[in-house]
Amino acid sequence: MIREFEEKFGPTLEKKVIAKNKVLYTLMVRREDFINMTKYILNRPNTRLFTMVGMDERNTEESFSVTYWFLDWKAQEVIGIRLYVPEEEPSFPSVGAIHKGAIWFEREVQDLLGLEAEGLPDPRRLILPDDWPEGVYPLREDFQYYHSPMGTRNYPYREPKNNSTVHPMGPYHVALDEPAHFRLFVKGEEIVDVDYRGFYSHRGIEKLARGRLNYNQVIFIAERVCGICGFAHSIAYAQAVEEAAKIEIPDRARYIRTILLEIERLHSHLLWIGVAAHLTGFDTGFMRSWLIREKVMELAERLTGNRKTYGLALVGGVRRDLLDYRKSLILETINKLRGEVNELVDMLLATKSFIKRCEGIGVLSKEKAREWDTAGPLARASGIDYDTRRDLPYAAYDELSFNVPVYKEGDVLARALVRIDEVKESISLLEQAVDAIPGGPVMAEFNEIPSWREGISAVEAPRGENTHYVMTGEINRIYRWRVKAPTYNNLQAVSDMLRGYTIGDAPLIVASIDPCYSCTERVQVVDIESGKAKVISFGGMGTCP
Amino acid sequence: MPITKYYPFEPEQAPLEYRGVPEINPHLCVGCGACVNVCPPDALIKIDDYENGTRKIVLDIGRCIRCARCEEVCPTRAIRLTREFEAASNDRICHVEIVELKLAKCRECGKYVDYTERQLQKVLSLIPPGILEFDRIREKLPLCRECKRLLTVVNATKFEEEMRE
Amino acid sequence: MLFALLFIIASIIGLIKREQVKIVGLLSALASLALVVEALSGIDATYSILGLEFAFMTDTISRYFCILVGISGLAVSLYTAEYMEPRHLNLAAYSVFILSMALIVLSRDFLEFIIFWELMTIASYVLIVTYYDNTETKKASIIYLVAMHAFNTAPLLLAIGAIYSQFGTLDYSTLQGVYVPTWVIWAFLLGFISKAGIFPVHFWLPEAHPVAPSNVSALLSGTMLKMAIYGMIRVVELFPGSEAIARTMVVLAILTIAIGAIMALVQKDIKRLMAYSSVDNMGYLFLALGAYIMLDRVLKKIAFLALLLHAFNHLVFKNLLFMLSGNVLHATGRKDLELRGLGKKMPFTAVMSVVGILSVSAVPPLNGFISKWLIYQATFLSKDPLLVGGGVISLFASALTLAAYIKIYRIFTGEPNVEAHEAAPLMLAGEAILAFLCVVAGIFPGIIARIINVDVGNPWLISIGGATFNALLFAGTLCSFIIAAAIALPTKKNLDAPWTTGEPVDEFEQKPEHMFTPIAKFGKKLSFIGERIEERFSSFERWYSSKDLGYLDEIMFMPVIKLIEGTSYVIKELSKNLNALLAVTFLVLFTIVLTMAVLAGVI
Amino acid sequence: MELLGAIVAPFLPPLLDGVARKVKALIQNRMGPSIFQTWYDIITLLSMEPTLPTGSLAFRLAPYIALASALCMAFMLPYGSNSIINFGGDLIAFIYVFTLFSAALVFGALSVENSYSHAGANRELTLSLVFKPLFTITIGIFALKTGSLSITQIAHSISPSLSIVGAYLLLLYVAYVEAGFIPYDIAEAETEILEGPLSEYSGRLLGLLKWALQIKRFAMIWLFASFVTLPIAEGVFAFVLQMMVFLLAYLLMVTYESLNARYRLDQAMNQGMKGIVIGAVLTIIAWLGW
Repeated sequence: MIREFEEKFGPTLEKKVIAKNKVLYTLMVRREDFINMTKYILNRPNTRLFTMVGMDERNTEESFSVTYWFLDWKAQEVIGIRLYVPEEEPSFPSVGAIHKGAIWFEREVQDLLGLEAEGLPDPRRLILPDDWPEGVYPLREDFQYYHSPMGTRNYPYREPKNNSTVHPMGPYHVALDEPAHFRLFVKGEEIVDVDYRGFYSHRGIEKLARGRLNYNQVIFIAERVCGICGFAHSIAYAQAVEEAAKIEIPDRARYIRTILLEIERLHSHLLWIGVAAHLTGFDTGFMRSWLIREKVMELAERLTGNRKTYGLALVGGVRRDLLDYRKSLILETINKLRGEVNELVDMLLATKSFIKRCEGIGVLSKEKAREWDTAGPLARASGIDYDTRRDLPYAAYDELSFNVPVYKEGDVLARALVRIDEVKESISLLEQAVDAIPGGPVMAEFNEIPSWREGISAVEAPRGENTHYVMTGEINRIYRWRVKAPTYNNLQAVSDMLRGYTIGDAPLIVASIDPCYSCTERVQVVDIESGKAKVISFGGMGTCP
Repeated sequence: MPITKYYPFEPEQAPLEYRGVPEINPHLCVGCGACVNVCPPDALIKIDDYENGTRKIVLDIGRCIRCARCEEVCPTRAIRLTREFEAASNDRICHVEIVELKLAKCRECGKYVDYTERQLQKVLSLIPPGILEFDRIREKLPLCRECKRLLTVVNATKFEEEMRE
Repeated sequence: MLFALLFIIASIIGLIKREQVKIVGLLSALASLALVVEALSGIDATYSILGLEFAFMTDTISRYFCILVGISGLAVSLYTAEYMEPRHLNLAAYSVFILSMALIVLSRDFLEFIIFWELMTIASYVLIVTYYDNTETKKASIIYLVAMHAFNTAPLLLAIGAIYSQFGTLDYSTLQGVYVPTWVIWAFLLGFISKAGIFPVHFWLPEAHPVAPSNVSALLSGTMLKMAIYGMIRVVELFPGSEAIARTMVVLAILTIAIGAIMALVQKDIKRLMAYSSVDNMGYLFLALGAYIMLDRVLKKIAFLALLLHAFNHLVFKNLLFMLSGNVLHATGRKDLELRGLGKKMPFTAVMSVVGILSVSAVPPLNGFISKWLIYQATFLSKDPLLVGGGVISLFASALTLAAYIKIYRIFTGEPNVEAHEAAPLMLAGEAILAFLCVVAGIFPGIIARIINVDVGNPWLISIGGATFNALLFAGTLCSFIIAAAIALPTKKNLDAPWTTGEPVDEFEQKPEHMFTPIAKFGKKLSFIGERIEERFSSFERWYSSKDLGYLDEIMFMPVIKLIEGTSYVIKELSKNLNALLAVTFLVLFTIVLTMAVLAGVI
Repeated sequence: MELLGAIVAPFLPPLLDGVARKVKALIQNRMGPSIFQTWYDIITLLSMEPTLPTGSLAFRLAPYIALASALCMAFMLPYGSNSIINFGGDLIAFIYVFTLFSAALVFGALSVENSYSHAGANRELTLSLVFKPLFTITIGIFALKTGSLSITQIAHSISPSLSIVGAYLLLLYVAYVEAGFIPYDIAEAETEILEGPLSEYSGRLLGLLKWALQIKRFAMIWLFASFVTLPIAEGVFAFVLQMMVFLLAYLLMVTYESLNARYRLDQAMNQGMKGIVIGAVLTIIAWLGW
């Protein structure tokens, strides 16, 4: 893909090679062909918008910059197009107008950096709280991370059209495990339209990382981005920094990382199967799947010292080694697990009423799935054959063999089947990894991490592809760290999936993308209903300097 | 057959490798502050009070994310993560643990220096005796920063004069 | 005959001074009161006017119906005193209308019967046309007039003419027990079911009632429909051999119940909903009448009591409901189901409409339950498949009625989205009488039973033929539980807004027309089949006329084509003014009716 | 015997629900709360002050009417050989008190401005539009075969035949559905519409409604149990047999409930329509004499 792109648009671009087949082009002049560049890339068969990073480079390049990263997963190549946006005239042509997947990226840049995307279909505020004053952009350099300005609260929701009424599946709802607001416009029980307002748990970790933390402290924040797939985020961050600083981590560390990633995938999928069963009222399925998940959590606890936040990864490798008795522990758990998972799956598929509730609802067609750039089990259930472990191999995945389940129907049942097959795949992956784990050190020696280097890396989290972009800065600090979780794309597709189905199915459809809202973040705790805003003052604990 | 337990009434023991609540052993802690630098959420704080010569290492379990980085970097293995996970209490004070150490006094000007006495002894015990200028290091260590600068300047000028003769 | 005098005086005043609404209203109320009092003590008088002999006498049935007319006349006239808008002749027509109904019931021979019957139809036409300015009323009144005369008066006249030609007299006493050719009974049946709005000829009712002013539509659906039942009872009493029409009547009644209930569910306008529910309740009455004819000994008495009790109950709660809809129309000028929060400004109307809704959907402590319970006794225990089927469908329909009327309750809840004011005291007085009757008839059904001197033990229970139901004990236990719980566990009033799961939401409700989608889908499926049949008819006709067969075509096929074209035209015509759904039900169910009638007839 | 029944009817159901929770817990290999847990919930709820989302009287009265009608249903049923309060009520009155219960629930739900409770009320009514006729068809069959509508008389004159067996099965199915077990608790689905009509109730009013729902569930299954035992037993022996049959049916239903997910509204309607067709066929068979 890079070769054809260069022939077509080569001369006007300044090229910079990031890593093997990862290239960044910066567009200085003739901004109009930026749009047909993106159109050219996106029209190719297996490409997707990887991530989009807005940066405030005023002190180094005297302007803002907006970088679109594209991935062709068949050719395993990554292309980045950077566009410099001068400070006095902060606007750039919107890709969102031609490719729906970019809308949220551009709304975020509009919120956090104040760069206005011309032609954006939905220019409303996405990330910032309702009462954040106009004109204050947190990601800019002149904004201090502990400021928390107050404004007046207003948020323009869409009005219900042709006498449909509003059925809010609001921030506090039994079926949503984290706060998000689906404003369902319904006629009786049938949903005719959806308006999403999210980002209730945005904690501004990118600004926090820029403001106060050094490399090894950021990894603990990265691990706490998501409640379930924390380790995938910390590995993605570690790999991005290692790529930027050209650090080679030892093989044993790569294997240990693979083992723990698969353990996390096991417990995340089993958790989802339990939640799906519970939402349809099938509590026996819920309890049985969490019973099996408990064994995986205990294994993780014995291996890493904590059920969920493993705290094992550091830039350059792993902090603790898997001693021999832990290896036998893994094998023993896996053998028990395989039998029980098969028994659970037979029970689930034999319960006709559960299957009837999952079949045929929340259908997402392949074109729409590709249009919204969905990833993970949601995309694979709609026929998109993309899995970061196989298509952009990292850690030890290129040395292990596994197949990627892909279904066509694209309904909730297909997503369940994809996740069940992936559980079985993870078990066999774990077995291979434990057998083939090489000896040697677990931590690479490296001295200073060079500044002004860029790294981008993706990890296949249970919900899809986590993409982390890192630009290293001076004095052991990060200059820019961009986290893109899979739910960021999958959540945009939910409004298409909900139309036409009843409010009884809505919780199950929303849960079917296995949303992890805290991966998508929000800064302030605001008591929205009564309008009072409780501000966490960072100095609140009294002991902070 | 049921695997759930009546937890609060039946006590529950966390596994061996569990990273529980950290605890500082006051006898071993030398007050070097390595843990303070490495702690991601600033749960460990160093408060120096040069008037009455004390250094406080304050551990706030409320802020601690139990990542065990402090345990790794502590030179004297003073801070360790226990297997205790029940950290709930109805008063915020029980979460805070303070280790107070006496700061060393500068031999020359008598002002308090920014390292503790224990730190001084630890460093001295660490330096192998066979090192060349062992006595000069021994002599230079217990001075405050200004006296050290003064001493180096004095030595430099002495050395200068000897050269000139 | 003091009441007749008072009515005539009222109508004369109405004629001369067009705007004296209060006087005419109060005078007719007084007249109806007089009617009730006289009926209780029995009327027996003969007059000769212009050479015609008029004899009026009350036997058990006509005395009961007289009281019914009196009660509804009293309540509605009080309501009219405040509500009626004097336009052209309608004031005079109002008192003539009640008078004619009373005289129909009192007349002793068919001649008087048909004279006052015609007078009633004319008076009701004049009343329906009060708001002649909007086109809807014009169309509805034409349909009403044409239907009444084509299907109702014509067959009656034919039948009465045949009786007169055969027996030379029209007096009830002489005609008692006479054997009459069966087609005469069929003619009577056709005449009365069209007046009562039974299935095949009910299309005028949901058109006429909503257009008429509320007090007139209360009288129309409450009392005028009862005249058809009275006529049918009179015919069944007089002429033996009415078993032939019994099965067909029951079949038509069952269809009416089903269609009335389903159609009431899908309506968007309060008065049309109530009109369809009147169709549904008339179905119950004819079902009871059919059961009365078909059954014998104990069950016959139960069916007879059920028939009369339900007539009384339907009259009371239907008048009440129409008057309440009049209150809403008067206060807000709108009668669609989009209204919200009237309960705050119109507390009395809200409470009384809850009573009305509970009694129309036959919820136990109130009167609707007693008569329906009797109907079920008659039908379920009859061991006759048709009647048991009728019982099951009518129970299904009562669930549908509850679902339909819940929508009317919705206009009294929630935040007010239209400004309204409570109705005038006189209007509320009229409604209060009926609401009180609803509750009393629910707890002490025995009183009403005694009027038609059917012995039911003491007043608070119904016990005939083995089945007993102690209404007072039931209502007593229910209220004692409620009061005990309320005292034991009282609740203080600390108000808070409903919880909208976190984000502020304004349109936070479910609109009534979106409710019950599965049933409405069933209705749409029905109309879809109808359209296909209709379109096949017309496509056949287009296909044929495209072929030009010349001479042979003239004599052989043209009549058949004309017939097919005619039927498809009629269906198209019918479906134009009724909505497609009804055309469908007419066509599809009519075929079923024929087969069932044949089947029932054979077995 | 009626005195015993008068104690059993209001106070046993919450205990039974505790047992049901214990059985479900064992199926899902977990310990499960104590069997008095439902009682503890109801007592704590009854002791708490409710907050009212609207001032409308219907909202505050609905729980009381619901509890009263549930108790009426329970007291109309025969314990041993005759019912506690014998106001001659028979199956028709039973159905209509049942309608009063759901009408009270629906009135309460509709009098508040909350689309969740409106959805619950709509579901409650739509379900009753399908399952109430099914109930009447079963009663029609019994009436056709035995010629009476009062429970005790029907029980005494039942002669075993094909349609009667069919009627018993239909009655069991209707009792299961109206008792609100999992595949059919669509009106109070907590994960979909936040407990439907109950979503705006709190404190004392919620406690009353929960209690009423339990009593209604008890009454429906007790009706089935009395139909099974009354033909073959009398007096004290009948009461004991009734209690045994009731407990057996209850436990069977609970185990079936824990093996199923909840139906959607239209799926439940299809099941209901199938039931009505079977009922019609059974009526014809019953009428033909078998």
